[in-house]
Formats: sequence, C-alpha cells, structure tokens
Amino acid sequence: MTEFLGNIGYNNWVLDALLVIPLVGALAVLSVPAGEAKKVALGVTLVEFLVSVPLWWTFQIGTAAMQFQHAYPWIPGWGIYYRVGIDGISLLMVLLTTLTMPLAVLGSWNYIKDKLCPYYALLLVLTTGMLGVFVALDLFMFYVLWEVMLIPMYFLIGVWGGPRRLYAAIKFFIYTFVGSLLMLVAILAIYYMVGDATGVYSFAYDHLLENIGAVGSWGFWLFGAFALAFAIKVPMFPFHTWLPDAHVEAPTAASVILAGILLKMGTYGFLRFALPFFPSEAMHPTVVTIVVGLAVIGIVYGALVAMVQPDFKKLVAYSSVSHLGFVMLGIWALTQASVAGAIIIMVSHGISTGALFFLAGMLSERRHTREIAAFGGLAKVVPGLAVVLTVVALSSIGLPGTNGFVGEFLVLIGSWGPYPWATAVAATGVIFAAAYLLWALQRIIYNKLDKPENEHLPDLSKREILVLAPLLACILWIGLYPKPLLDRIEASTEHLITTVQEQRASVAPTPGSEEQVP
Amino acid sequence: MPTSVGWVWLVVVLPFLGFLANGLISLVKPQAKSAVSFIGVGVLVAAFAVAVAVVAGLSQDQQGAPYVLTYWSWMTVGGLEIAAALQVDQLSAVMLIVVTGVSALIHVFSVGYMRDDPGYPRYFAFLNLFVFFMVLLVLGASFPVMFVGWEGVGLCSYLLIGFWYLDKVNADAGKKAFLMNRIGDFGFLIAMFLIFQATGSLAFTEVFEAAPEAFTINGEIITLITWALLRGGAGKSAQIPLYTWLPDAMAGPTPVSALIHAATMVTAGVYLVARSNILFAMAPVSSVVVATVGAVTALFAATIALKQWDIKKVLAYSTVSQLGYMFLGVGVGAYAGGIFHLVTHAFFKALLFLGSGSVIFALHRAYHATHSHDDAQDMRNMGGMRKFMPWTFAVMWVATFAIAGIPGLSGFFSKDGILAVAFARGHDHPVFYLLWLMGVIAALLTAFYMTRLMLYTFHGPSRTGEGEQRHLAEAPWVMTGPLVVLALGSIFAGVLNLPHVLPNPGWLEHWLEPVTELSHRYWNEVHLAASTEWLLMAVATAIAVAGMAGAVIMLKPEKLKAAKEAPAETGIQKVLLKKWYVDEIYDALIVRPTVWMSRNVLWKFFDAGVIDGAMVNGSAWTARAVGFVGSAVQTGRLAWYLLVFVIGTLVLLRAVM
Amino acid sequence: MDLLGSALAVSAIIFSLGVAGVLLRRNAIIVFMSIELMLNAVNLSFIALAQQLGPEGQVFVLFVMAVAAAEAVVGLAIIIAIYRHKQTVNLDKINLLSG
Amino acid sequence: MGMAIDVTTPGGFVLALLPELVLTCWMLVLLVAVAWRHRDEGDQQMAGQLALMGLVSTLLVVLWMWVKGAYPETLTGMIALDGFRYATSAIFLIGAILVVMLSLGYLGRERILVPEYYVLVMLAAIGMLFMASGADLIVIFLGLELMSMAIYVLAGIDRRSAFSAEAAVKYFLLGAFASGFFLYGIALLYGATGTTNLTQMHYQIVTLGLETNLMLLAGIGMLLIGFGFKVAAVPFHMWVPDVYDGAPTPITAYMAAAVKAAAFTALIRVLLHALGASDAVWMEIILWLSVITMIVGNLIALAQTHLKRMLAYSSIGHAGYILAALASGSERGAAAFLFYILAYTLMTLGSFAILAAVGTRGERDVRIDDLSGLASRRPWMALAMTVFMLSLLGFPGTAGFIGKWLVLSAVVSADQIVLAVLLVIASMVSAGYYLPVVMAMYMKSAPSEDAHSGSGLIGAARWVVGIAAVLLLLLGVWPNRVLDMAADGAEGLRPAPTRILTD
Repeated sequence: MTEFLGNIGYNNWVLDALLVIPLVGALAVLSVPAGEAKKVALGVTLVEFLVSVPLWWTFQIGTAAMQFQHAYPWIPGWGIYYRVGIDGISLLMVLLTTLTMPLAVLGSWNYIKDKLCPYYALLLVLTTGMLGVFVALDLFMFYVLWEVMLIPMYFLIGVWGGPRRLYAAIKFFIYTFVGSLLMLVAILAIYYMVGDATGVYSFAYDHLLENIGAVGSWGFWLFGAFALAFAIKVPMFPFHTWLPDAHVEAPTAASVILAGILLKMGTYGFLRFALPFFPSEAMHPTVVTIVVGLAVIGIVYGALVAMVQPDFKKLVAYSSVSHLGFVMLGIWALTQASVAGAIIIMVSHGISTGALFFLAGMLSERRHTREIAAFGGLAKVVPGLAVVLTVVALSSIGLPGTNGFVGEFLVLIGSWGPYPWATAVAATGVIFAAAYLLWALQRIIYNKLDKPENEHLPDLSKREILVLAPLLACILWIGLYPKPLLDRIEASTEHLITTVQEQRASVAPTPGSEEQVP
Repeated sequence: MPTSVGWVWLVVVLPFLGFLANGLISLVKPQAKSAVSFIGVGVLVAAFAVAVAVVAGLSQDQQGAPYVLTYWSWMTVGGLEIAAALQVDQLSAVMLIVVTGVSALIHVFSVGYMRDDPGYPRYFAFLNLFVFFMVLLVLGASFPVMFVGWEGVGLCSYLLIGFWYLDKVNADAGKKAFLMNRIGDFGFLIAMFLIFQATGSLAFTEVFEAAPEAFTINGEIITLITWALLRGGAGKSAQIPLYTWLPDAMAGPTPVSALIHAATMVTAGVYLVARSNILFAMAPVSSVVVATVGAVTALFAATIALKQWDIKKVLAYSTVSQLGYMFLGVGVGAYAGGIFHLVTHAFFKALLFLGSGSVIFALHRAYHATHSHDDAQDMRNMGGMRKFMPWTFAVMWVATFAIAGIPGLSGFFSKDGILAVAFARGHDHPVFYLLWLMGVIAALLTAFYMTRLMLYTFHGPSRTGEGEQRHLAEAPWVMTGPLVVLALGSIFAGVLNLPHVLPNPGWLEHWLEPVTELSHRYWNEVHLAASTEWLLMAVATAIAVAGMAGAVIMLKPEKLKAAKEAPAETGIQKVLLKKWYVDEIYDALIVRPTVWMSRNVLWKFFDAGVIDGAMVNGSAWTARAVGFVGSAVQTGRLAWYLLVFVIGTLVLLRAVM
Repeated sequence: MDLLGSALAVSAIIFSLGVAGVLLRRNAIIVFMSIELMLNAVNLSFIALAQQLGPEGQVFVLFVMAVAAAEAVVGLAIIIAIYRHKQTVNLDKINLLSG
Repeated sequence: MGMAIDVTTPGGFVLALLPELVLTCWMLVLLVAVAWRHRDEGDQQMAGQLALMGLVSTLLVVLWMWVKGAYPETLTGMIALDGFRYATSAIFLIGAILVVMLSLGYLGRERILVPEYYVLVMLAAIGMLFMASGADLIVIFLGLELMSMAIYVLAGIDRRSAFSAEAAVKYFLLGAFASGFFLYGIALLYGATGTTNLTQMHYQIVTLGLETNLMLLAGIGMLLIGFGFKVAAVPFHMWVPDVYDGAPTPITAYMAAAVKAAAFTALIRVLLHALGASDAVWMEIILWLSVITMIVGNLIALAQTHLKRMLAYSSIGHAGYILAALASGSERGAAAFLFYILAYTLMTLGSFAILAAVGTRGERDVRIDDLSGLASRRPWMALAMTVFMLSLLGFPGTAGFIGKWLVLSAVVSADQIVLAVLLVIASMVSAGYYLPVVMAMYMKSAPSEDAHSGSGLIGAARWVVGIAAVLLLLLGVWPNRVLDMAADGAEGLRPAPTRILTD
C-alpha cells in the first residue's frame, strides 16, 4: 500500500488534490440537472474522503515538522505563495473535514428540496475553504481562505435556512468579519515589521514565526487582533451570540459543518498562530487570567443557558460554547495532556455535536419543528433514533468510554496543575452538561407520548443510519482507543509547548515566570 | 500468574456481548423473548462461572500481590499513562463474586418478573450492560478505568430507573439519579487530578505504592483528595447530602432496585473507600468525616424509613441507612468489616427487594386482572399476604432477621463487626463513642421499621380488595428459586467473618489482608477485650430484639386502613413521611433558583439582553441611528451645504496654518 | 505696506466678500456672480504676484478669464434649465434631492 | 529604456500630447457629425459608436506609449510622461468606454435624445487626460475645468427631469465655488514658490526651505479644499448624494469612477511630486480627511433604503479609503491608489449598470428591497451584482480585496496602524449595507410574479457587467500583472530631494 502510494507520488499531490477536487466538483455539480446534484456531490466528497484517508498512514508520527509541504508562487512580488503542509493537528482537522462532508451531503439528501445545484456546489466550495485554512502555511493564503469560507456559509444559512435566516446569516457574517479584518491588519503589520527587520518580505508561516521578535512592543496589539478573530470564531464567551442564531437557522448540514469544523478554526488559529507567534503575550498573567476566566465562564455559562433553551438546536449551540470553553482552557494550560485533550475535544466535539445536529435535523424533518416541547415519548415510536440520540448525548456529556470523556479528562487533568481553581470550576461543567442534555433527552424521547403528531413517525431510514453509523463508530473508537490520535498529535503539541515556553523565556522574561519554575 | 486469572477479561466481555445481542434483538425483533432470556441469563451464569474460576485461581496463589492485566494503552500523553487494564486482587475478587453471583440470581428472577413487559429485550440488554460496567468498576486497575465503570453503572441505573420512560415520574427519577451521581463524580474527578498531580500516576498499584512518600499524614493534599473521593462515594452510595436520588430510583423495575440500588452499584462508594484505604488512612480527619457521614446517614435514613408506606421506599431508605453503616465501617478503618457488611447486605437486601418485588408482582397481576388502579406498592393495600405467598413470606422474614441483627444470621455479624470497631476507636477519640451510639440507635430503628414492613405486608387481615384477593398467588419458581438461594446466603454469609471470640474468626479480614495491610500502619491496632466484645454482641442482640418486639407491640396491622381510606398524616409523622422535606428543600434552594437564574438572568437578561441586545445589536443599531442622523443632515438645501463647506474650509485652513 | 501686500490683502478681502455672497444670498444668479467675484479676486492675486515672479501668473489670468466665461455659459444654461422646471431660481426652493 | 521624447520640438510635443490630441480630434469629428445627424435614435447610436471608437483608439495610444516607456528628455516640462500618467489615463479611458457602452442602451430607454451627450463624455475624458498628464498647475486647472464643465452639463442632460436639473445646479454652483478655492490655492502656491510647474515647485521648496512657509501652507490648504470637493472628501461631500442621485445613472457612474479618479490623480501628483517636502503638513490633513470621510460615508450609507443613494454614500466611503492610501505619503500608496481605482471603476460601473437595468421605472426609486428575488429571475445579473457588492466590501477573492489590501499595506507600512484599524472598522460597517443587497437578491422572494420582468441588461451594458465581473474576480485571484503595472505606474512619482538637487 505505502509502496503504491509512493509510486503515484501521493505525498506530493495529496494536499493540492484535496483543495482542487471539491472546486472541480462544484463546477460539475452546477452543470448537472438538479436531480443528479446530490449524487455528484456525494461522489465528490467520497472521493475527497478516500483521497485523504491514506494521510493517516503516510503521515509520519513523531515529528513536529510540517509534512507534505510544498509551495507555488502566487503573488511572489509580495512574498505571497500558495504554501501548504500539515502537522498532526492539521491532519486531524483535515480528516475530520473530509469525513464530515460526505455525511453532510447525505444528511441533506431529503432535507434540501430546492435550488439543489447551488446548494451542493456551495458545500463543495466550503470544503475547499475549510481544508485550505487547515493546510495553509502562508498567512495571506490563510486569511483569504478564512474569509472566503464565509460566503458559502452565508448563503447556506441565508438561502436554505429557517425563518429568521436573514438575521442569522448577516449576524454570522458581520461578527466573523469584524474579527478577521483586525487580524488582516495584524498580519500586515507582522509582515512589514518582520520584513523591515530581516529584509525578506514574505507571508510564509515559518519565516514570520522565526523572526516574530521583530514586532517588539506591538506584540500585545497584534496578539489581541489575532485573538479577537479566533475568539469570535471559537466562539468564546462573550463573543458567542452569533452561534445560537446561526446554528438554529442553518440547514442541518450547515449546522453540522458549523459546529463540526468551522468552530475548530478558531481554536486551530490559536494553536497555529496566536500562541506560537505571541507566546509571551499569550502567557502574560493578565491575558491568562482573561482567557482562562472566559473559558471557564463559557463552560458554565454555556451549559446553564443551554439548559433552559426551548429549541433543541439552540441547546446544542450553547453546549458548543461550553465544550469549546474546555478547548480554550486546555490550550491555555499548555501542558501535554491539556493541549492534546483540547485537540481531542476539537475532533470529538465535531463528531458528537455533528451527530447531534444531524439528529436534530432528522427530528425536525419528521416534525417540522425543533421545539423540545413538541416531542415526548419518541423512544416508543422511533427506538432506533432514540438509541442513537442517547449514545450521542452521552458522548457529549462526556461519559467515560466515549470520545467526549477522553478529551475532557485530558484537558482537566492537564489543566489542574497550572490552574487548579479554574479547572475545578470547569469540572462542574460535567454536571451541567448532564443536566441540560438529559433533561432535553427526557423531554424528547421519554415522558408521555401525548402528542398525536408524534405517534406515527418513521424510524431511521437506511440513509440516515449510513450518516450516523460512522459518527457512532468514531465516538466509541476515540473513546476507547484514542492512542492513534494522540500519537499523531503528540510531537506537534510537544513542539508547540516547548516553542511557546522557550520563546516566552527568551522574548520577555517576566518576573512571574521565575517563580513558577518550581 | 494462575492461568484462570488470565480469563478475567471474559467476565467483562461476556455481559457486554449479552448487551449487544439483546440490544440488537430489542431493536430488530423485540418479541424473541426466549432468546433474550437465554442470552441474558446465560452470559451471567457463564460470567459467574469464570469469576469463580478466577477467584479460585487467585486463592491458590501464595504471592498475594495484585495481578494487573494490561490490554491496551488508553490515554498516553506526556507524563500521563493510562492503560486499559484490569486488576485482580483479593478485594476485587470478593466484589467480583458478589456482583456476578447476585446479578445472575437477579437475572433469573427477572425472567419471571418481567415476562409480560413489552420492553423485555431492552430490559435484559440494560441489565447485561450494567453488569459489564459493574465488573469493570470492580476490576479496573486504575482510577480512570474504574471511573468508566463508575459512570457506566450510573448510566445503566439511569436507563433502568427510567425504564418505563413514558411516565414522567420515572424519567425524572432516572435523570435525578444520574445528576446526583454526576455531582459525586465531580469529586471523583477532582480526586483523580489531585492524585495525579501528587503521584504522577493513576494506576492503583502505583498510586498506593507512592502514597506514603507523596503525602504527609493529615496533610492538606491528602485530606482534599479523600474529601473529593468521599464526595464521589457519597454520590454513588447515596450518602448525605446526595442520597435523595436513591428512594426515587425505586421507580425502576424491582429487580433493578435489588441489583443496582441495593446489592451492587450503590456499594461502589464503599468499595472506593476500601480500595483507597491507604489514602483514607493517611487522612484521619477524612476518615472521621466518612464515619460521621455514614453514621448520620444511617440514623437519618432510618427515621424516614419508619413512616414510609411504599414498601420499596422503606427498603430504599433502609438501603441508604445500611450503606451508612458501611461508610461508618470503612470510616473507622474496618475496611474488611465494611466490605463484609457490603457482602451480607447484598444478600439480604437483594432478598428483601426481590421478595417485595414478588409481592408487588402478585398484587400487580391481581390489580391488572380487575382493572384496578390502586397502588401495588403501598403497604396499606397489602396485609395478610402470608396466606397467598408462603415462600415469599418465609424468606422475607429470614432477611428481616438478618438485617435486624438477630444473632447467628449474617447481618448480625457484619453490623456487629462495624459497631465493635467503632466502639473500640472510642479509645482514640470519644467522638467514636457517639458514632457508635448513633449506629446502635439506627440498628434499633432498623429492627423496628423492618418488622413494621413485615407486619403490614404479611400479617393481619388482607386490605387488598375482595375482587383482587382471588387473583393473588405465589410467584413462579424462577422467582422464588433465587429468593431461596439468597435466603441461604443471608443466613450463612456470616461465617465469612466471624468475631474474634468465636471459632474460625475473621476469614474475610484475613483474605483482604493484602489489600488493607497498606493502611495498617496508619491505624492503631484495634483492641477489644473478649468480654467487651461479648457485651457488645449482647447489646446488639438486645437492640434487635427490642426493636422487633417494639414494633410487634406498638403496631396494629388489623387497625390499618387501605390507602384510599387512610387519614392524612400530621405532625412529625407527616414530616417523616415527606422525608424531612429534603427533596423540597433541594428543589427550592438549588434546582429552581438555578433554572430560574439560567433562564431569566443568564439567558434572557444577559445573553439576549446585554450581550446580544445591548452590545451586538446595540452597536448595529447605534451605527444605523448615527447614519439616519447623518442622512437627515443632508437636507437638500444648497445654503446649508455651502455652510458646511465653508466651515470645513475654516477648520482645514486652521489645521494647516 | 508694499504694493504686493496691499494687492494680496485686497484680493483676499474680495475673495471673502465673494464667499460671503455665496453664503448669504439665495438667488442662483447672484450666487453665481459671487463666485465670479471670487475668481476675479484670485486673478488680482495672480496679477500682483506676476509682477514679481514672472509671466506665468499673467498667463494664468488669461486662462482663468476664459474658463470663467465658459463657466458663465454653462452655468446660466443650467440655471435656465432649472428655472423651466421650478419657475424660480431661489436656491432654498430647489431641494427635491435630499436625505 | 523607453522612448525619449523631447517636448521642446514640435514633433516631440505632439507625441507627448498624443492621447489628448487623438481624443480631441475624435471629439471634433463627433461634434461635427452630430451637428448634422441628431434627429433619431439611430443617429444617437452612431454617435455612441463613434465615441467608443475614439475612446478605444485613445486607449490604444496610451497603452502604446506606456509599453514604449515614453519619458521626457527634460525634467521640467508642462506635460508629464511617466507611468502614472499612462496608468491613470488608461483607467479613465476604460471608465469612459464602459460609460459609453452603458449609455448606448440607456439613453434610448430613457428617451434622452441628445447625441451631444457623447461629445460631452469625450470632453470630460479629455479633461481627465489633461489632469493625468499635467505637470503644471495650469494644465491641471484647465483639465479640471474642462472635465467639470462637461460633467455639469451631463448631470443635467435629462432636460425633462427636474431631478437632473437640480443635480446640475447643485453640482455647478458648488463646483464653481470649490474651483474658486482651488484657484486661490494655485495662486498662493505660485506666490510662495514663484512657479506653477510641479517639478520646479518641489525644487523651490527644497532649495529655499519653504516647507513651512505660511503662504505655501495656505496654498496647500486651499488646494486640498478644491480637490477635497472633487474627490468627495467629508466635509466637502455634501453635493455627492444629491448629484449622484439626480444625474442619469451612467453619468453618476462616470462621476463616481472616472471623475473622482481624475481628481485623485491630480491630487496625488501635486502632493507627491510638488509638495513632497511638506508632507508632514498634508499627510496629517489627509489622514483626518480620510478618517472622517470613511466614517461618515459608511455610516450614512447604512441608513439608506434606496440603492442609488446607498451607492452614492458608499462612494464617499471609498474616497476615504483612497485618501488613507494617500495619507501614507508614499509611492506604495500611489500604487495602491492605482490598483484600487481600477477595481473601483469596474465595480462601480458594474453596480450602476445593474442599477440601471433594474430601474426601468426610474433608478432613483429602486429600493434595496426591490431587488428581492432577483437571483431566481435573473441569476447572472444577481451573480454579477454579488461580485460587485463583495468587491466593494473588499472581500477576498475579488479585486476589491486586493485593492483594500494594498491600501492597508501602504497604511501599515507607513506605521499608521490606527488609521488601518479605523479603515477596517469602516469596512465592517460597510458590510451592513452591501450584504443586504446580496441578501435581498438571494434570500428574499420576489414580491410579485412579474417582478423583474422588465429589468434586464440592454445590449452593450451586458458586456459592461460581464467584463467588470470577470475582471474583478480575475484580479482578485491573480492580480500579479496588474500589481506590477501599478507599482510601475507609481514609481518615481515622488522625487527624491537629492535627485532634484543634483539635476
């Protein structure tokens, strides 16, 4: 197998192929009759997935270096290149994306009824955008893709969304736009500061990272700009209010992608850019207090607000705020376990919350409402759906043996050392998570079957099982045997942590850091 | 390592396979009941057999060291290494036998009890799953693996309490159980973090080995750890203040109550303390807290049990109370004693629950036949059941004697063992005398309320309706059979750990020595003169007899009225019947305020109002408003435009020059 | 004060008068005449300056005069056009477009 | 090396002014032609096509000169021969060409039967060319006036419309008023430096140390006021919404794109070339103008319900962005301006073309909500409009983004980070009014069955929209060539003091 892949030069073209296939696919989708669109889209996303799968094995474990790396000139006069490459963290994100997309297409199969061609084309364009963000090693390219992704999502929400889709779509757009524009200024500032210092004007990630010392006292502002852009995307409390609206109004597949992948871009941005670029700023006591504080507030706040949501999708949306709080806590704790845990949560939140949104979609497809109060006693009518919903909810709650637990546990145990109090508060999140999801579960699948509309709903169809089965498999796999994932990210996380700590020591030795050594 | 010990993974896997098979059947072909019974019971019997073989293998072994069987690396990051590993040692062996044995019996019983239920396959699937997690809990070789089982049993408890999910009360009860457990699990988590930080590991063997160096006796860290562990244990084992879920958990099918909420799962907290005995031994203050929590719970729950009318509620509070005893035991350093009571309690409490289940089953069938909607669990609707159910009647009395502490039966020895140690600790600190006294009073109450239960249920005239009486009958043999086995256990389990004054004493204590010896050096040796020991036994006997006699004298089953005609309770009786209003207090102080605050303050005010309304939409609105003002300034009149122009000119020229 | 200084001052004053006229009057024709006044004020400056700095200023004045003439043609035509629609050249009444 | 032109010889002079001369000849031809043939629609079409030919051939001349790299043998002529002139001239001509194409169908539809219209368009273009090539304030002034007067008339060309007439009056009076200031500024500069030639002016300022001379400063101020009016900088912008609103749509587009570009061109040349030594003074002013222009334009645009007025205010906002590029005071800023103004010309013309196509019952009355459901009725039109809106918003993937990127680059590289931040904040605000257009087209359903049935791009307007949209996307993804051209065009614009001194 590896030999075969070597022969066809897999490693050289795989990332390019991943970026190109969906675009070509999108054109293909636009050119076929509406009835065929979903089949073509499914085919394209499956091909995409199959192309990406060997990455899992050809990826070299144990090195933090960027792999599959190569570059083509784009606007060379400005030091802008098409530069791609992945490390362990991006690898997982890429695979999560390629796995989610075929499911997203399948999940839209009957849900989307009009304007099929553009819908699937947009999904495919979105795929390229998301993958591009995860593989880009050029800040210009990163920024462009980061923004470009907004458009397909904006249309997906705005055209195929629910009743308040207009408001949700523009809110989503402007919110994200606000953060990212400031990041644009920051990227430019770094570009010039580094360029002025070194004489080499380039947007290359490595180049900027190596010479980031040139930004000097501007570090805080630049970090702030990056952090704001990412924090909005994450979304961190209190920048989260776009999320419930977007999630609720978006069509199922868009919700899945939003929760599963788009949110991860924020945390990915922190891991890839904000932290390595500005270690001393990021780890400045004040910043730490703010970030960890907001993360912890987000965990508890998200959970509490989720608890009282009447709308199931909104509930899941707020639960994302809570889960992503764990990720932020883990990243900022900056220990091996916590960062690895954060990345595991990024993956497993994608899977579990993705599945929850699929289920929410399936429920609303059947009942044309997402109000929790409209359901009740469904376990009797649709036992299969109820089982899956239970399993997924449990994984979201973080029941040991499921993916949710592994990530949360690692984050908490890793964060305990640096921030015991914050971790203790964060750990209460596990209680609240159980509260909101079990309550919702009870009101949906348990309790009296007292609404006549609910009495004759069809159980999961084969297609729906096909959507959910891979997610369930991942839930258990990551829950029971996360080692392969951990192996793949270990070197990257270790590298990240040492870089941050070294640079933090070398760039600006704060008086506080000496005290923390013992 | 003995060969048979290596088979231990089968004990874990078999129930899980049973779960998968039954789960599949429940989704695909729910009417295949015989296959379900065969699989459900079969895997348990097989698991029990393997467990026996494992323990037999272990008992032949002379090394005494625990066997840790590692299967795969679960979470390995940086310094953290958690393996998916099982640990077979003396403590887990005892638990393994009890869990698989009692489970097997209850599975058999369930075949009869649940036979008419449409959710039959689902029931067995959940029950199998429960056994899987329970076995994992007792066999886990590290805190996290144990935690998997720990949360897993909570899950199964949730699923089974809410088994008849169409009724909101049941679903509520399941959710409550899970949440209360989670509150406890929070403590478990914190304990794990602290332990990992202090010792760098979470595997039992490594942690306990490192403990003497890693912690200072009565130090801050160890006290925190044990407090956190206690919180975890209190959640799972229904101790104050997290006990309220257990009585509600009676909403599940009765065999579930017997298995999960009496014999096995709820004892996990005791197991946890016993497992971590060295940690608790190094934190004497925490041990006293454990003992106090246990004693207070024992007494408090017993008072509530006095006035309950629901037969299962009586047993539920009784369970809470008995669990308090176990905590008292492990809290005073009688780890073997605590485990011993756990074992005997598993027998007689399972028996009591199953017996009551048998009664309920009979009553339920009768009501079903006459289409009556009376409460099949209310003792006021029972009475005189001995006529109809002689076997049940007999074995229930056996269990009652056992729990009340009639000498010779298992409960007498196990309870006495704990109280004796508590009394002996009085030498070290007088507070233990107080705890002992509370235990004794609780024993008195236990004898009283159990006798009350028996009197109202089986004695006196039947208060069941005339029409129904014709339908009352003894349960089938699949149900009475397990009862008889459990009755034998309730009688004879006492020999496992006889007091020192009797021949062949302390077998269990000796057996558990390899596990508990870690903590020996932190506890003073217990010294009780033989005479004192005899005296204590005499006191215990007197208490038991007094309690039972008191009940017989004071209670008049013949005067009791059926539930429908019964007058409302008043005064302290009502307070007891309402369980000291603890549920209501929790509801008013914690649950409602939290939900109210979340909905009105956090969500509607802060999230929708402040963040989204004032900040996000507010800034958009402000920008637009400014725009409208600007737009209004654009009046269309040239004079005004010229004026603006000239003002701009002046400002600009001023700026330039 | 030398001649140049006084010429420039007079020019500035005339220019200001022109601006004031534009600001204060409402009749389009008069406003336009005020603008012409401003242009001529500038011309005065040019002439004065050209006396010292060379012929460029004088050339400029000729161009400005030409431009002003053209402007008068265009401007009056436009004012006539609006008069046809509104029957007035009062600028305060010409405010269809606003907001 | 390019082609050296000696402007002192008649041949060299003609060569140096070749584009202007060519266009003037065409204009005269056209003038004669329409004097005879001005009766019906056919005549008007013929006039339009003639104008098109004239503009295209002039464009070719400009490109030829650029490719040849024509440069002057002496440094102090009245006519500039540099990349900046060619680049900007090309952009004006592209703008004018697109306007003419847009007008071909539009005039017929609106029944504006005035073949002189095209003559005036060409006259304005000639004015612009002079503004681009003027290396002397006299030339710039004449170019400015020529352009302005043509536009005054064009604004009021629809004689049946009171709005058109009002727009003309307002524009004319304010324009003439501003010209007064402009002229006064020139007089003061002349007084301070003794010359109206830009190169010499720089020389004088540097050698005589006039950087902070009071008269010079007053002159700069007056000049900035005059230019500020033309480029629609706040607070000299009040005419913009009304005039843009009232003028016929192609003329609005012309004003928003080419006219503004021409004013900026002259402004940049004057500031960088002649007044570079006093940059400390004007950079500050331009910075503040930029800030308030961006903020005011964008905020008021947010409150607009009508598409045409919204675009008018948005053009004020864009003027602010370009001013920001100027505030960097560098050739980088000038290069950013060149790219930006090209992109801006394309997107403005494109969006006004769409507006004209939608507004069959009067463009003035087209509300943003009236675009509802356009995507399902006129998918290509909606798609093009989306491209224009996103480009105006400065969204990656479109030329608007590259333009904004360049502006930001210039600003950031001049260490004016605060200005950069304000600029992006203004951009965020602009999302609040560009997006609703997209939203209406795609996410709202058409109000009635026959909505948009009358709308459609007529004839050449289709090409305008198509070319603009494709070019915007192309430049957004692959701007390399044009970036090089912009950098080339801005090169040497700001003379190094030493070079002049050693001359």
